[in-house]
Amino acid sequence: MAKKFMYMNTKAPYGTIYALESLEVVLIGAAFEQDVSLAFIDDGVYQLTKGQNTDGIGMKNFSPTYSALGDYDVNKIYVEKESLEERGLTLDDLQHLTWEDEDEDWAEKDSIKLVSRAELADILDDQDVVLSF
Amino acid sequence: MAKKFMYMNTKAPYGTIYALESLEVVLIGAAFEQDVSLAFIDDGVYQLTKGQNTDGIGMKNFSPTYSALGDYDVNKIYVEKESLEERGLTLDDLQHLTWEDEDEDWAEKDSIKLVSRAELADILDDQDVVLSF
Amino acid sequence: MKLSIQINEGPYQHQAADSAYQFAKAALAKGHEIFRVFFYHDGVNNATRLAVPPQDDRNITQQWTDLQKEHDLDLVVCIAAAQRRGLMDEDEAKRQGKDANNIAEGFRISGLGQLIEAGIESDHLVTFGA
Amino acid sequence: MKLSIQINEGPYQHQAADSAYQFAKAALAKGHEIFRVFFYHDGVNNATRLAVPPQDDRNITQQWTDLQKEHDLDLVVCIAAAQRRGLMDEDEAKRQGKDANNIAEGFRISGLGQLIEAGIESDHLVTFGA
Amino acid sequence: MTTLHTVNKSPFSSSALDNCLGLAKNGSTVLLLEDGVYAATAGTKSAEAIANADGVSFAILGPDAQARGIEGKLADGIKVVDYDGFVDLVAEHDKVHAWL
Amino acid sequence: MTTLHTVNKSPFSSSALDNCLGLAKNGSTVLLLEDGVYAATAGTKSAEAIANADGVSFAILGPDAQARGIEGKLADGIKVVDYDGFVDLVAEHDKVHAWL
Repeated sequence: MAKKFMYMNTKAPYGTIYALESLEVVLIGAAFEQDVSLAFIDDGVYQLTKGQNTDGIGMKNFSPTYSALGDYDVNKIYVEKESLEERGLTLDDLQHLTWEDEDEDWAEKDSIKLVSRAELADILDDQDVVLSF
Repeated sequence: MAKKFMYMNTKAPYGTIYALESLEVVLIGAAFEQDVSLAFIDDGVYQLTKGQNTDGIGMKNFSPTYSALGDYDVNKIYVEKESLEERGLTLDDLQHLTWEDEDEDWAEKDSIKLVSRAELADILDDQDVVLSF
Repeated sequence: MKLSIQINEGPYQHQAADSAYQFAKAALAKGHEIFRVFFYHDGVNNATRLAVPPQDDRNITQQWTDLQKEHDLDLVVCIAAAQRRGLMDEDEAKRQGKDANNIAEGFRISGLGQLIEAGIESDHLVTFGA
Repeated sequence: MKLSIQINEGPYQHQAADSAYQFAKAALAKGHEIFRVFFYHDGVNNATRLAVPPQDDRNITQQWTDLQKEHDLDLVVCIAAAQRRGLMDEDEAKRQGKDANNIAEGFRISGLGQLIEAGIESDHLVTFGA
Repeated sequence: MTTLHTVNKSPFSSSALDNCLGLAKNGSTVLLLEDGVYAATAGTKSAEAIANADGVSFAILGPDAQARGIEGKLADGIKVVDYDGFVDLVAEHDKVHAWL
Repeated sequence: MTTLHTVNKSPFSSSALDNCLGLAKNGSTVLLLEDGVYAATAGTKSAEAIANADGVSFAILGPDAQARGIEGKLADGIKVVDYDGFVDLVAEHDKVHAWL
């Protein structure tokens, strides 16, 4: 039986490597056919900002990879509302991530779900394995 | 002319190595006959707590080294009052660090000075070099 | 129970590596099974055999090597993280044209799939990091 | 002005190593002198020649080695921090009875006194860390 | 499901404990270890937040509190465990969530 | 003496900016870099704290703000510099204090 895997992202991109190496785990993990979710809270919400351009810092811009997650059947992406608001951001500041639902004639659907802290607590409660980054 | 060197300690001991490796710099630096001060703010104040006992965690207890600082003529140790209070601590919870004043017939004097944030700001302002740990 | 352990930080810099070791030792002493210890991020640096800590301090890599021998532990170093940080075994050194290798006895280098597998196969994945 | 730079974190894990490099490059381009770059704490891990980062990513150690060559930089790796973390040159490997060494071209291993000296001799010590 | 949350950062310099308390459900346990143990010091804001976290149990890793010299300063009512007790807590819960 | 303070941590998860603002004297400059740049995002508590820090100047490292996709969201009145400007700021002050 598939386990519920939650990737919990709490850190900003570039300042530390956790965001990038978390994404590497998610991509590898997608091949294992488990029930995968990603959560972004605290500074983790910064990972999803639009318009990242790393030309000036000499580091690799890995933000385009998030838009490929849908192709890997990773489409449950939870962003905590409180974390976003505290940072002066809205959903419009984040990338628009989508996936195509095979069961509904490949209809394009949003991958990101904005959830309250209380809703996220319930989602977390339901997981079998939490990977923290 | 001697420069004023300030070692600024902001991190707790054991959780990370910064406190221990800061102390290693201070001991080596003492041989250079500069004007040395140490400041402890934020979680850095935890470095000076009394009664540290690392037997249970398998790490080296380096807290006795602080009491040797006086012998190295390191006797300006500033602890920020606000940081200490926020953590529910008082000077009594810290080691009693002393030094012997050659100019006053080796009178034993306190090395730790409890200073307010405003006082510490003035002390910092006066430094030539700040080493951050 | 069947446990796996993930270690995300290097030796000495963070206590995470020490906590993981103490936890692993206690779990084994209580008769629990450790399916795998997975070293990720800077955690791969725990696997170097070139460290020479002060004589009055613990040798973190040696502790793992000894525990591995005693309990036949599966100590896996993530290859992607290891390549970035300069940890390699003999085979990898050959493949990459490097003139030296530095991995300690008892550790093996493998892919991230080993972490996912540990999550699937174990009752609990316990993570130590910063 | 005469600058020295202190780097406290390892490559890739923290941006500190990258920021320090970008800063050093800009300072040199503006004609400033860099008296010394001192690698401390996990910063010593920047000096490994065994890293093999992904081809589309920067090679942080190589960047320092190249900058060292071009500007005859003094790149000093703290010996106490390096011993704990498994960074060593050929001499140190011999002394410690180790069968390999891993330090990259352009770096030298020396004591903490070099950091204090950098603080004394430089107009500014700029620290990059976590 | 029941969760064992682990927090290894000081609440004074990191958001880890806040994140944990914001998302821990009733019936879960929070284990404070490494620099996380400072959160249980009597008379602090974090100790108050812990006391007010209804329905969540707290434990602290004794060896880490002793290393830091604060085992005599802990707020009342927090269970102290050693590494054996840490292992038992893992076994007693359905999963472990490390708040890094 | 004049000090250039550098802050490279997010104000939402670290105490580094608070430490810095608590101890920075009038006439000093704070440079936000790496994850420290988030502090200058308009509409946040940290941006308010920055606006209220009378007598202290602020600068932000542009390349770090661009990398993080927030250069269009910065609060008004903060000077944006590149690495060249960072070097100039170091030269213009008597010392550099890194808040780690």
